[in-house]
Order: sequence, then C-alpha cells, then structure tokens
Amino acid sequence: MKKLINDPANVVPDALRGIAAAHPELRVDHENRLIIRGDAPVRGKVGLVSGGGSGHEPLHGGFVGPGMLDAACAGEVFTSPVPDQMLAATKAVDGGAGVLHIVKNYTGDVMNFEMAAELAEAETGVQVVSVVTDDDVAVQDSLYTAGRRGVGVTVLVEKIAGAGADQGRSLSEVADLAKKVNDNGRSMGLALTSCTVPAAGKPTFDLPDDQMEIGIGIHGEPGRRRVPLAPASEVAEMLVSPILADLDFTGGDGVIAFVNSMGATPLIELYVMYNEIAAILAKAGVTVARSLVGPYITSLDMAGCSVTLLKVDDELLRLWDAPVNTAGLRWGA
Amino acid sequence: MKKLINDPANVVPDALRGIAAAHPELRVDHENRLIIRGDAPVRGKVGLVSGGGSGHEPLHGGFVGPGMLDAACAGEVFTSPVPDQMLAATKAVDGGAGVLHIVKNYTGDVMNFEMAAELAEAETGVQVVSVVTDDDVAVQDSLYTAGRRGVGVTVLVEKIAGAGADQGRSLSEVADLAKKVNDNGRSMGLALTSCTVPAAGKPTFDLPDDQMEIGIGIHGEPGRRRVPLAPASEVAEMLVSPILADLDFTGGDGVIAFVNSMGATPLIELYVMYNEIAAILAKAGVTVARSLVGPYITSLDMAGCSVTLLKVDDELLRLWDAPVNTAGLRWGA
Amino acid sequence: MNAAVLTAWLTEFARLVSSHRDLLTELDSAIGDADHGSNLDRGMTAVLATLEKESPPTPAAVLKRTGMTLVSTVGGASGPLYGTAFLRMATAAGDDDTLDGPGFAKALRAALDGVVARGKAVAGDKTMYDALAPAVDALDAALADGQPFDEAIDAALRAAEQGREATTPMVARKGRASYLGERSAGHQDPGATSVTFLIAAAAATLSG
Amino acid sequence: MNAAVLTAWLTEFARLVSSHRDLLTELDSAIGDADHGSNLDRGMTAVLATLEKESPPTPAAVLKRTGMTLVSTVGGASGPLYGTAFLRMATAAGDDDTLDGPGFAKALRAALDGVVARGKAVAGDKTMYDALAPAVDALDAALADGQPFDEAIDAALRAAEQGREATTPMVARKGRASYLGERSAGHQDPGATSVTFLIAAAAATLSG
Ligand SMILES: Nc1ncnc2c1ncn2[C@@H]1O[C@H](COP(=O)(O)OP(=O)(O)O)[C@@H](O)[C@H]1O
Ligand SMILES: Nc1ncnc2c1ncn2[C@@H]1O[C@H](COP(=O)(O)OP(=O)(O)O)[C@@H](O)[C@H]1O
Ligand SMILES: [Mg+2]
Ligand SMILES: [Mg+2]
Ligand SMILES: [Mg+2]
Ligand SMILES: [Mg+2]
Repeated sequence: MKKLINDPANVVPDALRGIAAAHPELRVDHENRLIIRGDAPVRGKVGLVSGGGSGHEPLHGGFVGPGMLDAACAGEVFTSPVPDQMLAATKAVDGGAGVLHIVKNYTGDVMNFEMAAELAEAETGVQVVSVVTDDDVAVQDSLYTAGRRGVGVTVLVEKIAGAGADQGRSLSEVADLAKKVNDNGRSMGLALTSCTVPAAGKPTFDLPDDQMEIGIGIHGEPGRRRVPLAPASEVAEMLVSPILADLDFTGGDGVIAFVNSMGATPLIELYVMYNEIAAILAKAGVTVARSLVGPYITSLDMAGCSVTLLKVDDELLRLWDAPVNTAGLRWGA
Repeated sequence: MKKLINDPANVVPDALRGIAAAHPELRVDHENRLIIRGDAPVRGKVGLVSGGGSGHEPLHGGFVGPGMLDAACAGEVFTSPVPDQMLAATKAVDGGAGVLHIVKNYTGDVMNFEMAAELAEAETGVQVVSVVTDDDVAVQDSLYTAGRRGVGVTVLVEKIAGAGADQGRSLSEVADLAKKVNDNGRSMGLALTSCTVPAAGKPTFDLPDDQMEIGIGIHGEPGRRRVPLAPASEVAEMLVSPILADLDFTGGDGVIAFVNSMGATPLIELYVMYNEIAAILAKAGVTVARSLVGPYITSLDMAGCSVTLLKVDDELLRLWDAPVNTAGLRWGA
Repeated sequence: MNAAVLTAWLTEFARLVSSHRDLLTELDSAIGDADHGSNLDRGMTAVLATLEKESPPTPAAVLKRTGMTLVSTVGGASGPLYGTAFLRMATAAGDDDTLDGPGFAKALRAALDGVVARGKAVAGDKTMYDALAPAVDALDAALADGQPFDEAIDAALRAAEQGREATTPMVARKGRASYLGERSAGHQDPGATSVTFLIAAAAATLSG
Repeated sequence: MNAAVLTAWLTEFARLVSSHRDLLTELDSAIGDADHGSNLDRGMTAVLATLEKESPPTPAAVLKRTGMTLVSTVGGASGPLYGTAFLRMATAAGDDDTLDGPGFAKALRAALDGVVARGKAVAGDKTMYDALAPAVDALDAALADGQPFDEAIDAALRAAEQGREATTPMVARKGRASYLGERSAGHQDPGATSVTFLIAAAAATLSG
C-alpha cells in the first residue's frame, strides 16, 4: 500500500487536522469529527447536515460553507458516521428553522442517520427531515433490496438544497428541493483499478490489467460486471446508455452533466471522457445546460470515473448558479 | 496501461474538445491547440500567455479566464508546444499593452518560447516579455546546467501576475511581479508511483512497492534519490526541509502554502500531508497566510505530491485574494 | 449469569473478532467494502474499555453499555444493528442481578427482533439474520425440549454455523452485497460470520 | 547532391527514427521524459509529407522546409534544436542546385553551430552535441585529408557512434537529464543517439 499517511488507523483524524489547518474559515470538531461552517448556526436558515464514510473527499467536508452544507460528519474510511456525530452536528447548525439531513442510500448511513434524527427530536426538539439520495442506475432497484446507492447526485443535491436554504426556504421546501434533485438525477460509474482501504492495506478487489469494472459504487464495492478495457468512446456509451434508458433527459431546460474522477484518474482523462459523453448526449437530443468536471465524490485512490446527469428546469438552474463558497466548490462568491 | 482515452496519439486533441464542450466561456483553437479567454483580447490589458506539455491539468488551460491567463498553449503530452502555437496565442490576446509569456524552465519550453517571442516581435510588432519559473529545489542549480525546473510556483505566478494585469499594470510591471513571485517561491516534489505517458504505454520508471522517489519533477523524470516508504510526518520533513534551507521564509507577511497532488493522490492524503507540513512550518516560525490544497499541477496519473511555499508581502497577498474565475481556480467571482 | 459472566462473554467475543479481524474484512472485500473486521474490532475494543472502566453492576447494565458503545463507535451497517441488538437485550434482561438460561434466550430473541426492526432483513437476504435467527430458534427449541443450557447453547452454535454456511450460495438482497446482484452468490456473508462468533463466545463462556 | 538526394537522406533518417522510435523513447525514459522517439518520429513523418507535397527544388529549399516543419511539429528540446540545425544548414547551402562534399560538410558545421547557438551545450554536457560535434570534426578532417566523401562520411559516422557511446558515463549538465545529477551517469543520451542516426542516414544515402 502506497499512501501519504501515518498510522492507517489515524487517517481520518489526521486529515481533519489538515482541513482545520488549511481552512481557518471552517470549524472542526475533532472529538465528534465534524466540519462546521465557522459562522454556524445561521439564524433563521434551515441547517444542512450531511456526512458519511471518509474517503470520498471533497465530499462532504469540502462542501461545507455558504451556499452549501452547514456541517459534515466524517465517518471512518468507507464507514458511516455514528449517530452521536450527526446529533452533535444537528445541534451545532440548528438556527431555529430545522435541519435537513442529506443521506446517501447505504444501509449503514440510513440507519445511523435515522437513529440520530430520533435522538435529535427527543433530546433537543430540533426538527429534522432526512432526504436519501439513490441515483446509481448500476443497482437494480426493487422493493425487497436495499435499493440504489447514493452517489454523484449527492453533490448536486448539496449544492442546490444549499442554495434553496440560503434563499430562506422552509425545511419542508428545502427537503422537497433535495428530493426533486435526487428524483431527476441518475449516475453510473466505472473502475479501472480498485481502491485500497488504509486499514485493509491491500486493494479491495483484484482487477486484471486488461479489465475494468462497470457499475462500481464509491466504496470499492465490486461492480455489476467486468469487461475488457475499451476506448473512451465505448466506455462513455457504457456509462451514459443505462442512464438515458432509466429516465428521459430530453426536453425541458436540459441537464447538468457531471463527470467525476474516482480519485486517481486525472483531469486530462476526464476531459477526454467529457468529449465523448457530450457527443452521445447531443446525438440523443439531450441539451447540456451546465457541466461539472473533476474529482468531487471519490473513492480513495481508485482510478475510474462516474457520470451523473441531472435534468433541470429554470428553478434548479438558478439555484445551481447561485453563489457557493466552499473548499470544494466555489463560484459567484 | 489503464487510461480513459481513445487512441494514445489523440489524447491532447480529444481532451481539448472536451474542454471546449465543458467550458463554453472559453474559446478553443483546435488547429493551434490553444485555450483562449472567450473575450480576448482585452483592450488595454497586458495579455498573459503560458503553456507547456500537456499532462499537468488543470495547468495551464484550466487557468485561462478573468484574473489569470488570457491563453494557454497545449503541447503534446510532456512536450513543449511549438513556436507557432505561442505566436498564435500571442496574437490572439494582444490588447495593445503587450504580452507576457510565462515559461516553465525546461530546455524545450524555453527555446520554443524564445523562438515564438522572436517571431512575434518580428512579424507583428507585439511587445513580448518572458518570465521563466524555476522553483524546484530538488535540482542543484549552477551556471553550467539547465538550472532548476519550473513547477508549483507557476500556478502562483499565473494567479498573481493575472491579478496585476487586471489592475492595469504595464507589461514590465506585470513581468516584475511574476519575477517577484518566482524569486520568492520554492518547491519540492515526491512520487509514490511513476506516471505512464500514453504514447509510451508503460510507466516511465519502475518503483518498487516499498520505495518512493524524492525530488521528482512533473514529467515523470526520475527524482534525485530513492528512499523507503515513510510515514507522512517524515515525508513532509523531506519535502519542507530543503525548501526552508533554500530561502528564509520567516517574518514578513508569511507564506502561501501550496500542497499539490501529482494526479493520482486523493485529497484525503493531501490533507494528512498538509497537517504535517503546517506543524513543521509552525515549529520553524513560518506563518501560513493562505493555503491551496489540491491537484493543480499534475503529472498524468502519478501518485505523489509536491509542496510549494511562496513568501508573501501585503501586495502579493492582495493580488492572491483578488477575484479569479477560471475552470481550475475560482474565487471572488 | 451475572454481570461478570456476561462481561466474560463479551470479552471472548472481542477476542474472536480481533483474531479474525482480517478474515471478516476479507469476506467484506469480496462483496462489500472491506471494513467489517475493523468496524467490529474498533467497537468491541471500545466496549471492553468501557466495561473495564465502569464495571456495570447488572446484566442489563452491561448489555446497555455495550449497545450504546457499539452505536457510538462502529458506524456502518453493523454499528446500529449490533448496537440495537444489545440495547434490546438489555431491556429484555430486566433489572435482576443475574440471568438464567431462559432469561438469556429471551434476551437473545429480543436482540434478533432488534436486528429485524432496524434492518428489515428476512431469511435468505444474506445477512447476519441468517445466522442469528437459526441460533435463536435452536436455543429456544432445545430449552423447550428440556435440554440443559450448556447443550442448548451448543445447539445454537451449530445452527449459527449452518446458517452462516448457508449464506454462501445466497444472492444478497440487503446491505452492500445487494449491489452485486447475482455476483454476490458464492461468498460467505461477513455479518453472518461475526454473529456466529458471538454465539461461539456464548457457548464458550456461558452456562445456565 | 541535389534536392532529391537530400530528400533520400531525410527519408532514410525518418525510417531509422521510426524503426528505433521505441529505443529512443526507452533511452529518454531512463533520464528524461519518455518522449524523444515519439517527438522525432512525429516531426520526421511531417517532414516527409511536406517534402513529398512540395518537392522543394534546391538543397537549401529542402533543408529549410525540413527545419521549419521540425520547429512547427516537434516541440520539446529537440524541435528547436533539430529545427535550427536544418535552418542553418539551409542558409549555409546557398542557392545552388547541388551541394558537393565540402558544401555538405560546411552545411553540417553550420548545423552544429545552430545547435550550440540555440542550446548552449558544450562538449561533455551529455547532449546531441557530443555525437554531432565529433562527426562534423571527423568529416572536415577527412575531407581536408583528401579522403573521398564516401570515406569521409563513414569516418563521421564512426565518430558520431563513438561520441554517442561516450555519453553513457557522462553526468548531464544540459536538458532534462541534468535534473538527475549523478544519477544520469550510466545511460546513453537519447539526442546523441538520434543524431547518430542522422549521420548514419547520410553515410547510407549521400556520396560526394
Ligand atoms: N439490512 C440488514 N439487516 C441485517 N444485517 C445487515 C443488513 N445490512 C447489512 N447487514 C449486515 O452487515 C454486514 C456488513 O457490516 P459492515 O461491513 O460493518 O457495514 P457496512 O456494510 O456499512 O460496511 C453484512 O455482512 C450483513 O451481515
Ligand atoms: N541544451 C541542449 N543542447 C543540445 N542538446 C540538448 C540540449 N538539451 C537537450 N538536448 C538534447 O535533447 C534530447 C531530448 O530531446 P526530447 O526528449 O525530444 O526533448 P525534451 O527533453 O524536451 O523532452 C536530449 O537527449 C539531448 O540530447
Ligand atoms: Mg462500510
Ligand atoms: Mg519532452
Ligand atoms: Mg463493510
Ligand atoms: Mg524527452
């Protein structure tokens, strides 16, 4: 395992200390492993809390700041945070208008956030609403399973719900907005290499030199199938086709096209992919209104990428364009 | 070789098409492989042109936009662009106040930019001044050698000179500013893995699983020495000590501390490194005024990182904080 | 079984988890995210520290501190599941200073109910349920059959082991392994494996 | 030597570069950035296309188009260096329809001067200079000695080869290899290798 770390057991607290040192505008609660806006709680504003296992940086801590999250809970690498953390975060950001929990759909995350919401309402009376993201078309959905994973759309939910909260919308309105983004977003990812969990010390899965995994998540979970390496043009098809098959993205005000690095894939490759994806979308009659290209929701040192499409209307576009000022996403501010 | 590309020979034009598709605010000249501000030339403003081999993204094309570069020339992967490109870029951004060429100190880059400047003045009468960056303390400097490489400080030069040009400073003033940044900046890098040049198809150097290369550049050049893998705390020492030994960074208004990913090292590790670096600086009496943490000047898919320190005064800090609006660096705008 | 005996049980469980940490993570690598071993080990290490520091006086107090500590330190799916299981056990144990065999069996059934309430798993979903449920059923059946606790808990362990083995061919429908669809078949479930250690620890340390 | 003969020389050089492309890149991997083979191959492929399309009438015209094409397509260090070399050769060749042996030697010396003017290399810096300079010196010396061109250019090739071999133990002081300091010793210089192909192509195709 080649990583720039100290003791694998301390990766998360060490990184949190680095974040605190690099971003004086943020407040880091090392005891509870929280990253909080320096000016929290913002009076009268709905508070936005998210969180999850670490290893997906900049998600979520990098999205804390004006226009996006109020706090993020950092779990162990790839392990949902515990209810105590979410409870502390909820208390820290409650400005009197209630708190929205943005939860990626993983059994652990859902259960821990659920316990936290129960505790928050019981212990503090803070009103908590949870929105679960589940945009990964690689996972066959069904009533009897854990359902789809929450992946790329989570970034877009945090941005757009954050903008809605900034406008002074109510808790239920912000929750509806978050749900609307989730409902209109779909993602699909692929891995060229496995990631290595620091505590495990070796790659989560073996992937031969001439193969890639299609339909991976962001936790080094193996994907749905293994296929031979292919040129970017074919890879783009493998990612975009299932997305377009799952939801009609034509018409309206177009889409936000988000091409994401899994961590070890550099920007030059993402742009090669973006070119292919844009061509497929054009052919399918899908208009790209905005784009986002870069490492925003990663899986440690995994090479690969994911594509997220979000169908937007005028409202979502305006909220997307609204100022945001975080370490990981910043414009208009 | 596992990469999200099509034909290795077309990586640069393919990526440029992706950049054009993703960033409608930029103008991409595919023939000359240029990325140009959509509103270039800006009347009365000194034009800033940089460029170099591709594979360092977001450098340089990701730094084209208000507050930073006016144009970037994209060479083949790790190969300096040719004079024709720089000449075309110079013509495209000349707003009547002359053009600054920001050149990383590599024999090829320096010679090609030199020829371009000669051609520009001869063919068009545009006044061109070149500033060469050479901040890499891993390279022993001497009168008889090619000198130090230009690495991380180039990002800071482009930002700060860009802000100076925005203020309406003259060509010689902007050039002086760029030189001032270069003179006050020092960098040192390390690789955990080699990168793979697409056209070569295999890693540039072999690095055993338990070793790392200290003092690497950004082109997969082997470093100065190989050492056993070490914890982040020791790695930070190896990077920061030679920088501090080369220039006195204490006093004044502190430093901008820039911790950069070589491409495949994810943010979580950069923050672990930042924590160690901040501790070393604090112990050495060096005050951090600003920080920048992320992949800004990469080496394809190399895992590793570099540290750049820039000694700042009030003027440099104000220019650093000035608005910038590019794909790769954005704030206040 | 008093507080000390239950603490011995948990200590043995912690030892088994710790010594099989890599196995659990390995199983979780194949169909999950390679952290079940470190998750549970972190949690049980914290539990032992808490119990040592606080020496809770009653079985219920031991079980409650265990559940709360697991909830607060494990995270992931197994944190709330194991945590809820122990919290429900604590409630079922009541305020007495000791638990007898049937009391323990009742508490273990409450643990199972807690896992179901929290995780909504049913038989055949390829989760810890598939080892825990047969164990609880076997324990109840053996005790109802008049067998002594020592034999009943051994029967529970055999049932857990069989349930654990039975997870291998299953196609997961809950938890992270469900994302793999058909590809999850052919791998033993990590949670079913760890919960079998819990029963093995009981068989090794408890007697009615 | 007329335009056609010089074109044959460049065609042979392009062939050698293309067939040794991987070798050149391999050498550049060890002490550089793994692109010398693809750089020169890209450039010489463009040169052949240009010469085919334009059929420049005189030696000077052939050399000038070659230099300009290399400057415009190669980039890196070798683009300006090879480009300047050919542009200086063109100037030295004058306007005549043919070059004789001494004329070619004069042009090759101008090429060397161009490399020095552009790159400031001196002997022992571990660059293409270390193969080109001995070749130029040997060619001049042999012609001055009264040897026929065919023998003189063979002598130049042997000198280039010796010069190329001599780069191996050198510690680089110019170009990318200089960053390696002492570690650059023990590796043959890529540019000295490619420039030896240039002389080998001359020995194979030119006669005075
Ligand atoms: N809904 C559920 N009900 C019961 N057990 C579950 C459920 N989801 C997951 N599990 C159990 O949790 C185990 C995984 O635990 P762990 O790896 O610690 O958590 P995570 O999946 O969050 O990484 C699985 O092997 C499975 O036995
Ligand atoms: N200053 C110089 N003078 C002469 N030759 C040089 C100089 N710098 C580099 N070279 C030659 O250029 C070769 C490398 O060319 P190439 O790999 O194409 O360019 P780059 O180094 O820009 O990648 C070296 O092997 C060396 O022979
Ligand atoms: Mg997990
Ligand atoms: Mg090069
Ligand atoms: Mg797991
Ligand atoms: Mg080279």
